[in-house]
Order: sequence, then C-alpha cells, then structure tokens
Amino acid sequence: MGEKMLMKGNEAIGEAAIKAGCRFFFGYPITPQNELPEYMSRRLPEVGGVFLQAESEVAAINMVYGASCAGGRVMTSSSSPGISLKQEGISYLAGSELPAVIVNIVRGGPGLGGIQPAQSDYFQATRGGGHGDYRTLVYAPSTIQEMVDLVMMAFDKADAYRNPVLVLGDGILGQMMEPVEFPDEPPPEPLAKPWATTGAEGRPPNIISSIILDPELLDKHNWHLMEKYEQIRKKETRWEIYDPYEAEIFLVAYGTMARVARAAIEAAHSRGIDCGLVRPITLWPFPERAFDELADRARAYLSVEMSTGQMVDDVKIAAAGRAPVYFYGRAGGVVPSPAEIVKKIELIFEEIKGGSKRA
Amino acid sequence: MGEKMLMKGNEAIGEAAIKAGCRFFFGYPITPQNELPEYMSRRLPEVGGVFLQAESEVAAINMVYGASCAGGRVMTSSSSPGISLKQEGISYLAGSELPAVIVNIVRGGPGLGGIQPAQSDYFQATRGGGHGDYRTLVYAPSTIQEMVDLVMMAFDKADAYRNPVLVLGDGILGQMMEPVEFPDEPPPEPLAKPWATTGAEGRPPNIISSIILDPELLDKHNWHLMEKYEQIRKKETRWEIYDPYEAEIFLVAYGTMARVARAAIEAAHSRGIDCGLVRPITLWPFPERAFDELADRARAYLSVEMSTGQMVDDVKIAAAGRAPVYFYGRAGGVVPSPAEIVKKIELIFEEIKGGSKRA
Amino acid sequence: MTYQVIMAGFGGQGVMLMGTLLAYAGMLEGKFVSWIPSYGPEMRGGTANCMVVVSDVEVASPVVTEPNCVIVMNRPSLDKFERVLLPDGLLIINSSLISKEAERSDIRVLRVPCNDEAMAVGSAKVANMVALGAYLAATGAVSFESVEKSLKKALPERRHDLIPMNMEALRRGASYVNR
Amino acid sequence: MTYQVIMAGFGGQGVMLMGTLLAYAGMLEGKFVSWIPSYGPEMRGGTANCMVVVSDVEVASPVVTEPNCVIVMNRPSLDKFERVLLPDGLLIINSSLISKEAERSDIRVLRVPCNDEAMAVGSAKVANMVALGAYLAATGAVSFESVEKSLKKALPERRHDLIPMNMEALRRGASYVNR
Amino acid sequence: MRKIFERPKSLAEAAQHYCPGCTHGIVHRLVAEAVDELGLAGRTIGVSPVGCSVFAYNYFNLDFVQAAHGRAPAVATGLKRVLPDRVVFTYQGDGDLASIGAAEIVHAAARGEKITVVFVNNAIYGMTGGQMAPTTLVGQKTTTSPYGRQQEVAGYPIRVAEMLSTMEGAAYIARVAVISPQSVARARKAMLKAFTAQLEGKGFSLVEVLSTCPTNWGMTPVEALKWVETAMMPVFPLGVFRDWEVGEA
Amino acid sequence: MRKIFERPKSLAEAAQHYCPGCTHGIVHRLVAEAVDELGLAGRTIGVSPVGCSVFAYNYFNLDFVQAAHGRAPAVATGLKRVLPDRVVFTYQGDGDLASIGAAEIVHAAARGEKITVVFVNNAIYGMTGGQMAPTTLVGQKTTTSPYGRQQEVAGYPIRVAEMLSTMEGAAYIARVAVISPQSVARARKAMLKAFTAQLEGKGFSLVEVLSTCPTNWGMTPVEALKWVETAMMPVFPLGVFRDWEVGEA
Amino acid sequence: MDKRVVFDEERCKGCELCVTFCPKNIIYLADRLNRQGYRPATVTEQEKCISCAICARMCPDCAIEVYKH
Amino acid sequence: MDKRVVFDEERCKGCELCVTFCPKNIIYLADRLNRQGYRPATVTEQEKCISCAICARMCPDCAIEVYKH
Ligand SMILES: Cc1ncc(C[n+]2csc(CCOP(=O)(O)OP(=O)(O)O)c2C)c(N)n1
Ligand SMILES: Cc1ncc(C[n+]2csc(CCOP(=O)(O)OP(=O)(O)O)c2C)c(N)n1
Ligand code: SF4
Ligand code: SF4
Ligand code: SF4
Ligand code: SF4
Ligand code: SF4
Ligand code: SF4
Ligand SMILES: [Mg+2]
Ligand SMILES: [Mg+2]
Repeated sequence: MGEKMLMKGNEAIGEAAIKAGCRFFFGYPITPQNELPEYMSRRLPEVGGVFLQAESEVAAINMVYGASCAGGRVMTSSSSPGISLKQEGISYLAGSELPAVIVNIVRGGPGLGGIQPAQSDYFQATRGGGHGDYRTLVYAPSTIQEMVDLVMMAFDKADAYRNPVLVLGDGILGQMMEPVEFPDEPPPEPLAKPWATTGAEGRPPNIISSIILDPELLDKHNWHLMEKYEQIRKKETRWEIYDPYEAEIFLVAYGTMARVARAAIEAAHSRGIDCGLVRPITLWPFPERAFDELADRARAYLSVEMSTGQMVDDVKIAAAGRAPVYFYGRAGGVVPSPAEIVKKIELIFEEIKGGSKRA
Repeated sequence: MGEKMLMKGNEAIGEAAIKAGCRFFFGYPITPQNELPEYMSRRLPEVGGVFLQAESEVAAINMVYGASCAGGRVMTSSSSPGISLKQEGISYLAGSELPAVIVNIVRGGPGLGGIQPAQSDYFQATRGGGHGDYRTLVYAPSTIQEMVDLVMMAFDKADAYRNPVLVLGDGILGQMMEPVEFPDEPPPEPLAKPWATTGAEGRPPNIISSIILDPELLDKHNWHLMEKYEQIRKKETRWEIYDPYEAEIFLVAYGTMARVARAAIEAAHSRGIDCGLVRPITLWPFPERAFDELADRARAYLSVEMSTGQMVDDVKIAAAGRAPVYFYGRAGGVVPSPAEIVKKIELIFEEIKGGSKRA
Repeated sequence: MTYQVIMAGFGGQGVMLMGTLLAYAGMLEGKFVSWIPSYGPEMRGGTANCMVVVSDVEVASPVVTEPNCVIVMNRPSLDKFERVLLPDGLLIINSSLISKEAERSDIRVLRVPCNDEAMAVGSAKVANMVALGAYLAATGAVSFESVEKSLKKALPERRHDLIPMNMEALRRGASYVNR
Repeated sequence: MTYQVIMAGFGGQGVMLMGTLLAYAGMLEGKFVSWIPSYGPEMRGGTANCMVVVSDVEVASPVVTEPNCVIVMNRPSLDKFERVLLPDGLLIINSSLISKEAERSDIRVLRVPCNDEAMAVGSAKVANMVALGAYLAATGAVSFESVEKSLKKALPERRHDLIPMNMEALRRGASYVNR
Repeated sequence: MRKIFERPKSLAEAAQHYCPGCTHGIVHRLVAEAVDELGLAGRTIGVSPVGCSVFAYNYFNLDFVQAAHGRAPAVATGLKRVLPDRVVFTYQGDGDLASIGAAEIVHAAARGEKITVVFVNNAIYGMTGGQMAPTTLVGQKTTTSPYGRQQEVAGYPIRVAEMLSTMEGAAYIARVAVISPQSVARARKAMLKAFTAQLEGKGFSLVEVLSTCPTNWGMTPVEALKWVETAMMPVFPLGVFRDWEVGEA
Repeated sequence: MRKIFERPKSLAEAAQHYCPGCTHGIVHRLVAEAVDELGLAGRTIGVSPVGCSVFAYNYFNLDFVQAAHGRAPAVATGLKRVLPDRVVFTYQGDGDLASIGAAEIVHAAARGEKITVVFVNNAIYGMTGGQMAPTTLVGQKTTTSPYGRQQEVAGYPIRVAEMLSTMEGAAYIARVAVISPQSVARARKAMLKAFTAQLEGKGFSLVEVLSTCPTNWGMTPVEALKWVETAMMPVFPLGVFRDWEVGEA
Repeated sequence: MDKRVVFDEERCKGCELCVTFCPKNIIYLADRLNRQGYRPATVTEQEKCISCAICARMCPDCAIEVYKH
Repeated sequence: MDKRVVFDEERCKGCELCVTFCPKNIIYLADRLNRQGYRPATVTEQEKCISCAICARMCPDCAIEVYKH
C-alpha cells in the first residue's frame, strides 16, 4: 500500500480506476459526481489514456460500448437521471457480454429532483432498469477506501465475467474526503480479450452483437447469461455482519446509510437495546445467505434506507417469513439521523416483545 | 357495447385510447407494436387529434410530458429497448405528477434481442426502471378485450391519480386478433385540470416542475407521492383467481402466459393433478392480498413467465414463506407450452408430497 | 369442440387472410376465436404462417402448439409443421406446389392441388380459398355462409365482385374431401 | 475522543480549506477522519459549510448531526447552526462580521474577531486560520505542527511562503482561548 | 416626471439567483419585454431547461414548465400540439440545447415546430461548475478541458444558428449578443421578430444569444463582456441566418 | 480469359437478406471495394446500425460491431479512441442516423471524429415496415404518414449532408446515388475519398447515398431507381459539400 | 430634486455593468454592503443624469428605474 | 465458347437491374424459379456481350462475374 492520502470520493474513484488500468473514460457532467470526470480529464492524458466528454449520457454509454468492443478498460459515471438514460446501453452491454464499469453517485429523485445524497436507485441498479433478463454486479461501498478497493475489483470482475459492473455511491460518498491508500503494485496484466474487435488481421472476423431473431437461440442465450449470473451469485456475493452485542434485531443498510446505522446501533445500545447490522456489499447478488446464517437468531429486521423503501423488498425475500421485516427511510437527500433510527428500533423492540413473528 | 369486431391487439389499443378521449399520440416505430402508431396516424386526424412521429423514444416521452402539462389526454407506446430510453422521462412524469398512458409491447432482450413476445420487462415496469422513488400503475391484460377495457381505464386512473400508467403487453397480445367490443357511450367528461399550463390568463401562473433542491421539501414530496401510491395500492389492485378444482398448487401468471397456464391447468387435471391460477391484472400494485386469501390452502406456488424469472420475486414477497415458490420460464420469444408447464407441475407435486413447506 | 389450426406458406399466398376469414366466420357464429400471425422484419420476406383457434369455450391459449390441423401451401411449411400436428390430426397439402408426400403415418392427409384449382376458377390468388374449402369440408369448423359474410367484411366494397370466385374456389376445395 | 465539528460561512471565506486542514492534520496524527462539504449548483453562491470528524475510533457516521463544535464565520451560519450544537458544545463566532450574540445558554461561546486579526497579520484571507487556531487551542483536536504539515501538502510549492503568515494567524486565534 | 424604464410586467418581482453580472438576467428581461410588447402574457407558456436557468419559472409571470435536460423542444412540441393557439417558448443553455438536446432542437427546426427558442450560448456549463460545452472555443480552459479544448481530442464548437439554418422548417434564426447597449437593442428586435414568426404561424424561430458566465470563466462581469466580443464573436458571428420575410438570409 | 469483375475480397460470400433490387447491396459492395483498394481489410472495424442493414456484419469479412439504434457514431468513437490506428466506419440508415441518432452524428462531425460514415438514405424506415423517416419527402405516403407527409404537421426532410457541412470537424461530406452505372462509379470514388480522409487523419467523413426501398415504396426495383432521380434528387442534390483538399465546397 | 435614476439596492449585485456603460460616468459602487453582501451601485449627481436608461438596459437584475422630467 | 458473363443463379433475386442497364440488351429473366423462388437473370447470346461489367456493377447481390477474352 502507498502513502495515505486525504481524497474526495469522486477523485478517489478516478484514481482507483487508473490504478486498475482503466485508460478510457466517457462521461457527461452532472452533480454530485462532476469531480470524477474532471479528475479523469486531468489525469488520463498524463497516463496516455483518453478522456472524452460525450454529448449525452446516451452517447457516453455507447462510447463505452465501442471502447469495450475494442478491448479497452473503460468506465463511465453519472448520477440518477443520467443513469436512467443509460439503461438501453447497459442492457446492450449485458446482452453482448461486454465488460465495463459504471458509477452512479445517486441523488434524490424522481425527475430532476435534488442533488443531495440518496439511495433511491436501488431497484434500478439491482433489477436492471433496462429491458430484458439481465443482471449486473452492484458494489455498494461505505467508505472511500472501500470504494477504491471495490472500483479496482470492479474492473477485474467486469473482464472476468464479461459483464457490466455497477458501483453505487451517493452524494456523500462522492463529495466526502477520507484517508485512502492505493496499492503500490502495478495493475495486473489484463485478461486477453480474443473476442475484441480490433481488426481481423490474421484471424477470422470477430462480431459483437446482441440481436438474435430466432427465439430458440435467444432463449438459449438468455439461459447462458443466467448461468453466468448464477456463478456470480455463488462466487461474488459479499456482505458484512456487525454484531458486537449478539443481537436479535438486525438493521440492514448499505453505503453511507450503513455508517449511520452503526452510529444508531451504539446509541440504541446505550439505551439498552442491542442491535446488529447486515451490510450488503454487493446489492446484486443480494446476500441472502447472511439471512440464512442469522435465521435462528434474528427476531426482526429493519431495513434503513435513504429512500422510501426499495432494498426492503430484498430483505423480505431473504427473510422469507422467518422474521418480520420493518422499514425506515428518508428521501430526497435527507440522511436519517441515528436518533430517528433509534426511535424506530424502540418501536420494533416493543412490538416483538409482544411475540408475533410476522410484521 | 357496440358491434363485435375482430381486431389486432395493437389496433384495438389505439381504438380504445380514442374511445377514452385520447387525442394526442407521440411515438417512434418499433416492432412488434408498429400497428399502434400506424393506426393512430390514420385515426387521430379523423377525430381532430394529433399524431406525431417523434425523432426518438426520448423525444416522444418528453412530448408526452409537454402535452400532459397542457392538459391533453396523451399516450405513447413502444417495445422494450424503446421503453428503456423512456425511463428518465417516466421518472419526470411521476415526479411532476403528470398523467399519461404508456404501452410496452414487450419483446425478447436484453440489448437488441429479438422481436418475439416476452415478459422480461416486468422488473422495469414494476420497480421503476427510472431513478428515484416512484411507482406507476401497471396493467397486464391477457385478452384483447381486456386490453381494450384496461387501456380505457388507464386514462381515467392516470388523470385521477396524476400519475403515469403503464400497459404491459407482449408481442402476441399486440399481433393477435380476437373479437372485441367497444362501449357505445361517449367518453366521460374528462376531469378538470386546473393545474395545467395553458396560459395564465385570469389566474396566477401555473408551474410544473420536478426540481426541489431543499432535501426536507423533496423528502416531503416523496412521502406525498408514497401516500398516493398507497391509495393506489388500496383501491386499484386487481387480480383474478381461477380455481375450478380447489387446488393446493397455484400457478401465478399474467398476460399471454396466464392463458397458456390455464391450458396447462386443464392438461394437469387430466393427468390427475389439480392446480389453480393467480392472475395478477395489476402488476404494480402486486396482488399480495390474493396470496393472503390462499394462505391456508396453497401448498406451493409456481410462477410461470416468459422470462428467466422476474415476477417470482413478488410471488416470494407475497407468499412470505407460507408456501414454497417455484419458477418456470422461457425467454427470448419462446412461449412455454402447456406440456412443459405440466412437467414442472408434476415435479412440484412430487416434492410437496414429501411435505417440506420451504423451497 | 376446439379447432386449432396452423396455416403456412410463402408470403403472398394469402395464408394470413385465410386464417382471418376462418376466425371472422367463427366469431360471426358466436364462437370464441383467436388468430396469431408470425411476424418479422420487413425485408426478410419468405414464409408466413398464422395460428387460429375456433372454439365453443373460451380460448385458453391462443398459441397453438398442438394443432389438430395443419395447412401447408408450400414445401418449407410442410417440412416445418408436419411434425407438430397431433396424432390423428389433419394435414392439408397444397399438392400443386408440393410433390413430397407426408412422412408421418399417424395422421390424416389431404392433398389438394390448390393453385391448379384456383387457376381453374380464374386466379392463382384464390389458392388459399381452395385450401380453406377443403379444411371446412373436412372439419365443419364454420359454415360456408359465415365465410361468405366474412368476405363481405374483409374485402372493400369495390372488390365484392370477387366474392363469387372466392366461393367457387371454396367449393372446389371442399370437393376434395371424401372422394 | 471524537471531535465532530461543523464549519460554516460565505463562499470565499475558506471554510472548506479550514475543514480540510483539520482532517488532514488528524490523518497525519494517525486518527480516523472524515470531511463532508455542502454542495450545490454553481450559481447559487451564498453560504458554504463542511462537517469534519476527527476520532480515535473508526468514523461511524461522517454526517455530523450532533456536533460538539460549530464555527460560524458569518451571520446566516450562526442563525442556521447554533441550534444543532450539542449541549455543552463549543460555538466559535467570527465577531468581526457577527455582532449578534449567541441565544443559547447551555453552550460555551468563544467570540473571535477573525477578520480583524487576519488583517493584522497581513491578509483577510487567513481569517479561517484564526478561527481554526481558536478551535485547536480550545479542544486540542490536533496539534499546530500537524496543521503546518498539512499546509505544506495542501498549498502548492510556490505558495509555501504563505505558511508563516497562516501559522501566525493560527496562533492569534489560539490567543483568544481562556483569556 | 415620467417613468421611462421599468421592469416589464411579465418579469416577476422575485430576485434572480444568477451570479453578479451574468447576462442571463438581461436575456430574461428581453423575453419579458417581447411578450409584453406583443400582448401575449395570458397565453404564453415558457419551458425552462436544466442549467442555470432551470428556475426561470420563478422569474416570469407566465405559465411555465420545467423540462428534462435537453428536451425542452420536445416538451414545447407537446404543449404546442395540444394548444396550437397559445405561444410557447423554450429558454435553453448551450449544454442543454447543443449537447444532450441536439437531436430535439434539430428536429423541432426540421418540423417547423411553431415555437420560439431562446438559446443562451455562454460557451460553458454554468450550473454544474464550468465544464466544456459544445460551444466552448478551441483552446478555452474548462474543468473538463483543463489543458484547453484541443481540437484533436474534443473537436470544434458547434455553430447552432448556422446548422439550423439548413432546415426548411426554420422561419427565423438570428444570433445576437447582449454586451453593449447597442447589441442589447438589436437583441430586443430579434426577440420580437422570433415571437412574431410564431404568432404568424411561419414556423420555427430561434434567437441565439451570446451570453457571459463570469463565474466559470474566472472573469469580472465587465471582462466577460469583452471576452464575448474578442473571443466568441469571431467564431460565432452575429447576424440573421434565416428570415421568412426575406428568404434564406 | 481474364476475370474483370468479381466480388471484392472484403465482401463475404453469404447471401444477403435484402429484398430484390434493394440498393443496400450495391452500397455494401462499394464499401468493400474501398476497403480492398486501400488494403485495409485486416485493420478495419465496421459498425452496423439497427435497420435493414443490422446484419451487415454477416456480409463483410471484417470485424464488426452491432450498435444500438442511432448510436453507431458513438460506438465508432469508442472503438476509434481505443484503436486510433485502425479504420472504423459506420453504416447507417436514415432513421438510424437522422432521426434517433441525430445528436450522435452531429457531435461526431463536430468533434472531427476520425471515422467514416456510410449513410444510406432511402427516405423511409425499411426494417420496421415503411414508416416515415426524417428524409421522407413532403407528400410521400408511408405507414405513419398515410395521407402523405404534410409539412404543416410533420415538417420537412432533413438534408444531412448540408447540415453536417456546417461543422468544422467534417473533412469530407458528399452525397451520391447508386441508380445508374455512372452514379455508381461516382459513388465509388466518394467512398474511396471518405476512407482516405480518415486514413490521413483529416477528420470526420460521410457519404450520403440515395438508395431505394422498392418493398416499402411499393415499386419495382427499376421504378424505384427512377423515383430516386425524379423525386429525391431535387430535394437531395448530389455533390461534394465539404472536402478538406479544396476547402468548404 | 427628484431622482432620475433609482437603484433597488437590495437587488443590486455590484456587477458594475451599469457603471461601465453610463455615458455620463456618474454611477459608482457605494462603500457599504447590502444584505446579500454586495456593494450596491449608486448615483449622487442625479442632475448629471440624462435619463438615457442605458444603465437600466444593461442591468442583469432589473435593479434600476429611470425617470424623465 | 467461354462465357463472358456468368450468373450465380441461386444468388439472383430477379430484380432486373442488370436487365435494365445492359447496353447490349441481352439479359433476361429465365422462365424457371431458383430455390429462393425467383426467376434468375440469364444471358444466352454470350457472344454479344462486350464485357463492360455494367450488369455486375448494378447487381445488388453480387451475382454476376464478368470475363474478357
Ligand atoms: C440527464 C441529465 N444530465 C446532466 C445533468 C446535469 N446538468 C445540469 S445543468 C447542465 C449543463 C448546463 O449547462 P448549459 O445548458 O450550458 O446552461 P448554463 O448553466 O450554462 O446556463 C448539466 C450537464 C442533468 N440534470 N440531467
Ligand atoms: C431504440 C429503438 N427504437 C426503435 C427500434 C426499431 N427500429 C428498428 S430499425 C428502425 C428504423 C430503420 O430505418 P432506417 O434507419 O432508415 O434503415 P432502413 O431499414 O431503411 O435501411 C427502427 C425504428 C429499435 N430497434 N430500437
Ligand atoms: S454560473 Fe455562469 S451562467 Fe450560471 S448564473 Fe453564474 S455566471 Fe451565470
Ligand atoms: S425493406 Fe426496403 S430497405 Fe429494407 S431490404 Fe427491403 S427494399 Fe431494402
Ligand atoms: S440613465 Fe443614463 S445617464 Fe442616467 S445613470 Fe443611467 S446610464 Fe447614466
Ligand atoms: S448593473 Fe444592476 S446589478 Fe449590476 S451594479 Fe448596476 S445596478 Fe447593480
Ligand atoms: S457485361 Fe455488359 S454487355 Fe455483358 S451482359 Fe453485362 S452489361 Fe451486358
Ligand atoms: S441484378 Fe443481380 S439479382 Fe438482379 S436480376 Fe440481375 S443478376 Fe439477378
Ligand atoms: Mg451554458
Ligand atoms: Mg431508411
């Protein structure tokens, strides 16, 4: 590891990408992620890469498509409305099995909404806001250091699985500064990409396409993709359980919210209620196994989100009726405070003391 | 009711819209829904309306936005990739609380995919493929007549709730002909829209916008929207239970797939296994209550989809661990046959005979 | 009774219209009906087919995976659809264009020289009606009168003079049943 | 110990830099730190603030909702942030620009004429350092030496001649503590 | 004593949030003056973009719609098709109109959509903090062209007025500036004429206004006006590019 | 005995799916001939659109990428930026390029993106069954302009070559037809020149080819060629609109 | 004497556009701050004003009214 | 005699573009159908062919090869 630096999240993402060998960035300005393209516009020319401000998010994601076809390590970033515009392109990347890293520094919606931090693009990120049956790995870091580590990993996973990988942050993670270290080692030799369209000299032509008009063949292609996603589910699901007090109530939170949740857990502890935290690090695949592990113990789950309630669906699926699932959230850029969360925890505590196991 | 006509689904949607008082259509060609804009281009000028082929799906949804601001009854339609491009616009419509009807005649994906019928945009339709916390009513007709009825209703609900409403069909529903009747009565007097931007003569200016930079206010706006969605959930959830044999195994299917499921149910019956069907008519709100009704009886659910598995998530949430949830699906334009489904039913029958209640 | 039929041929042989007329006639007789076309990108041309269901009960699945009749107007359609026919099902072969015989022995086969009969009544275009006539005679799915009424609905007024020729083609097709 | 501070003022008063220096210094001392700015559309100008946490333990929430210190460099910031300060917390008021007194009585208040002291050392631009000096003297969150090191990192080489002036401002601010 | 200059009626009292010396404010006034002079206040609907002028709806006493980034021409089209006897205008920045919204503006012009477009070209993205715009000059430094816009990498500025003048649907297209009393007076005439084109049903009309962004250009407001003249005008010459009354200009 | 005409090496053996007499096939051959003549086969990457030519990748012996509808120029940009020493071209229809992809083509030209665009203008949407295109002529009947394109409602055809010629980044822009041996010969030269512009790093190049759609026009292939000449060419005049060797043409 | 040119000081952002273009050179920024924190433009020598309204037409914030006697 | 102009009949779609442009007017559509169902273009009077390759250059399906002696 190199020297510790105090770095803004958006810039740390940029540096992490460069450290991971990313040399191509196509993006379009939008708050609160502007420092990322700005950083890339300074740094990429220094390392022989290309920064290009696209005419729109739609163009940017399609430039990413082209650069990925050419075998480049490539990235784009945006915030909520811009990510909506990329949905067709993301579906194409998944359909054509192309690697790419896409960063969403989420802000409040819907519509133009606001520019303060939010987590209201969870559904879009995990369920494929685009059309068709596809999935993308979704990393949800909760510190700048973790963001760096996951962004670097994202490039490798994208290449390994030939699939787009999303990194979901929020305005706070993008704008915040925290100490961060980058590995000293040079990036690993990138995977060979014999499928890339680099000119057919000395080999039969390579073709990259997602159109398959024959339903039987398209069905087959879809199941091939699902098998790949199943592999990802098996091997790449990540989560963290924070359980200092052997709790019966578990908060479920990711990203910035998970940090506030930890503060709330301490506050609740000081008021005599012990809680733990399930922190999904991959939002897709969702760590259902964490809930299986806790099944014997957890008497209630509380999904805490900077949204009006999205991840709570996955918590319900994962809990599978084995414990009631509660929700607390604020939207539009308001970050729930530890105090608010503790209040909700107290209510739940009262309820489950009553003994009912279903919400 | 008027005379029975044999009509193509796409054209029936167009006529239903006109009967419901829709006078504005903005769209962009894409298979398998082209007959709908084509029908509108012929018919709307006849009734004093406007058909406009937009330069893209993005432009089309934003024209819809403008027409809705002006108080017009307005519609657009597309198929999967085109609907992905509309996601930002749909989020804006929801954010600004504007009525509009959006038809998706789903085809196989992801990417360019194919043009045969599919149901792989379920997630996108029900979870908001766009950014932010919003929902849209989603109707899923399974006959052309029901399509007509729901399309007409969609306009009323869109106005009543000031929210976009989706109609989710598939290539078969769009291309198929079935007998259909239209009501004779003229459309009801449309709701007054005092909020519309029609020129501020004699009143203070109206403003339609979705930007709210103050997080507290945006949070409030989001919860206001959620309350509206809660109302919709309470009042507009629709489903049908088909249960001729007092079954213990229930198929869950919508649209075209629900019809095939009924054929499968008959076939299974003739092989000695009795099944029923839960057919969601609104996909959002999902009819969780149907599952509560069946909770005492159902020993297994089988979600059957023309996809690799999307609605199955909602079935799991609705079943809430009270019965195991199975899935069978084909993708890319292949419609699962009754025979395939019966095979799956037989497997489930074997399994639950074993007695385990969780999948 | 539920009639499930697949009709297939070259684009231009009128298989879509043939299916539509059957469905329309069924509707006029108060039956439950559905019709699904195959569809594809404009420039691909080639073969076309449709699936029709005519039934006394509500049509469960409009997708015909186990037809009790298949009508093939050209060779590629025979190759593609012979195998999906139910055992004991009816295969109508346009023998004007298809010299090959059916391969299966567990089905009923009716060879009708549709194009030849059509030319005989005055236009190759009514080959589809010859086939339909044979189908109706063999199954009684709908009556000739209903088809005639459907033709009146389906054809624009100025083409109604063609109806007699179409009906004649229908009758010629029918004449191939039980000879 | 966990220091949670909100610093607020007009854009241009250097509150962002002040917070950054504190965080940087904390990092150099091996502490856990975080810094969050307020951000908004470019053209809105007006007030700016940041939240800094310096702690011996991992920073749970970087969002400071219950600060134990608030530094306000202008009047609107006082109005906005006085009320969020924890009881017994420290409120540092730039008395050069804010004549109003604090309203609460359950807090500690330190009035420092930051702009005046800054002018005295040579530039209105170091008013932020005066405030930071007062904060450090009052809390001991980080050492002056660490701030000096941070300045070396934060300022470009060609501006290092400004460091002595900044340090002098820091000391002047410190002199307002416990007088 | 006679008041010879006051705020136009259609311009709201509300203080504007623009930076000191930003000429967005002048352009707002010119729009309001045109609406007032033609007596259109009660039947005009404005469409604001995403950009510094996103809140334009607060500054006019008119019905207003806020559109998605770049889509104001499409939104205006929807409005106008439902309300053909109303007057509809969009107010858009260079990022909004010429970058993400390039397709929408080209097609509104091609369709001869009877709307008026006020296009504020300040060669930069103001709202998001000074990134490169499609109208950024070669060599100009922005936060995403930190080494100056290099034509080899990022190409050349788009001349919107010239580009749209190739469209038969365009009735009136002009480029003006607001950097001096004289240029403001000419801009005022252009604005009037653009709305007149719409009123008379002649087709699409657009006024491109060379405007300043002192904040992101890093200049004083007065320096910024000079820069419009010395740096922008050579690349974006002023003039009338299409005028239905005189044929293609 | 000497073979004096044979299939160019870069054109694949595969039978093409185009309708009888559709001139997409001629344009394909011209592209392959240019690639062969310049010796670029091993280092050329094609980008096919969504449209009848979506399967172009099957018809060339070249690396190929299939792009989302309208986005071929953006995809080509991505390819070219990673592989600056390779030759990249897009092949696009009028719906793809001039309608949904209008922003992408305008910006590729403005950036002076070093790619070659083959733009097949057949005044209609072929693949989806004959809907109106942005290049559909006024009065022309299509499935979405059943009463003929009415300029009052649907505006005027976009002249892409003229529009893009306002861009400084465009090195070569020409409009050709493939309706006679003579016009095919000229089209061949234009194609060569367009690829040469890219090879020499001069900037963006585009050849607009007036092409037929007998199927959706409802004409025989031979009638369709005539219609190009009598109906399309008056609206879309042939010529060279920009040429880096002679300045703006 | 009645004023010819009246500044809405709270609206003024001190941009100096009026200062720059006044043909009589009589506008200057006052030595005080308004509530927004800007030094507002002002005129002392009202009698020198020719009521040309150039200042008002150049003011982005519509902070100037002009009168004629 | 060796042929000057050779048609790949299975590739031909009978569009008649070659027929239209042959300066010698020697191409016609044969009276049979190929496997695709089209009447293929053909030349009987090979000796009249001047090997101008105009037919080949107009053929959208690259179905023609031309030889010169
Ligand atoms: C889809 C989408 N992309 C990006 C943004 C972020 N954004 C807001 S304003 C803006 C550009 C503003 O520049 P311009 O249009 O030139 O207007 P100005 O502020 O200069 O007046 C951008 C990119 C957004 N809100 N939505
Ligand atoms: C996003 C999206 N919108 C629409 C379509 C449907 N679509 C396929 S091809 C096409 C138009 C083709 O017309 P053109 O580009 O002129 O090519 P041609 O077929 O005429 O050669 C359209 C609209 C699509 N595939 N994707
Ligand atoms: S950022 Fe620029 S364009 Fe925006 S208000 Fe400020 S000066 Fe004007
Ligand atoms: S539909 Fe038209 S453009 Fe497409 S292949 Fe057929 S003739 Fe050519
Ligand atoms: S009206 Fe004219 S003379 Fe008077 S202050 Fe304004 S600019 Fe100066
Ligand atoms: S132009 Fe207006 S805002 Fe600027 S200094 Fe003068 S009065 Fe103030
Ligand atoms: S080569 Fe020339 S002369 Fe010979 S057949 Fe072809 S067109 Fe006719
Ligand atoms: S031009 Fe080609 S395809 Fe057409 S008829 Fe002649 S040989 Fe056949
Ligand atoms: Mg701008
Ligand atoms: Mg076309």
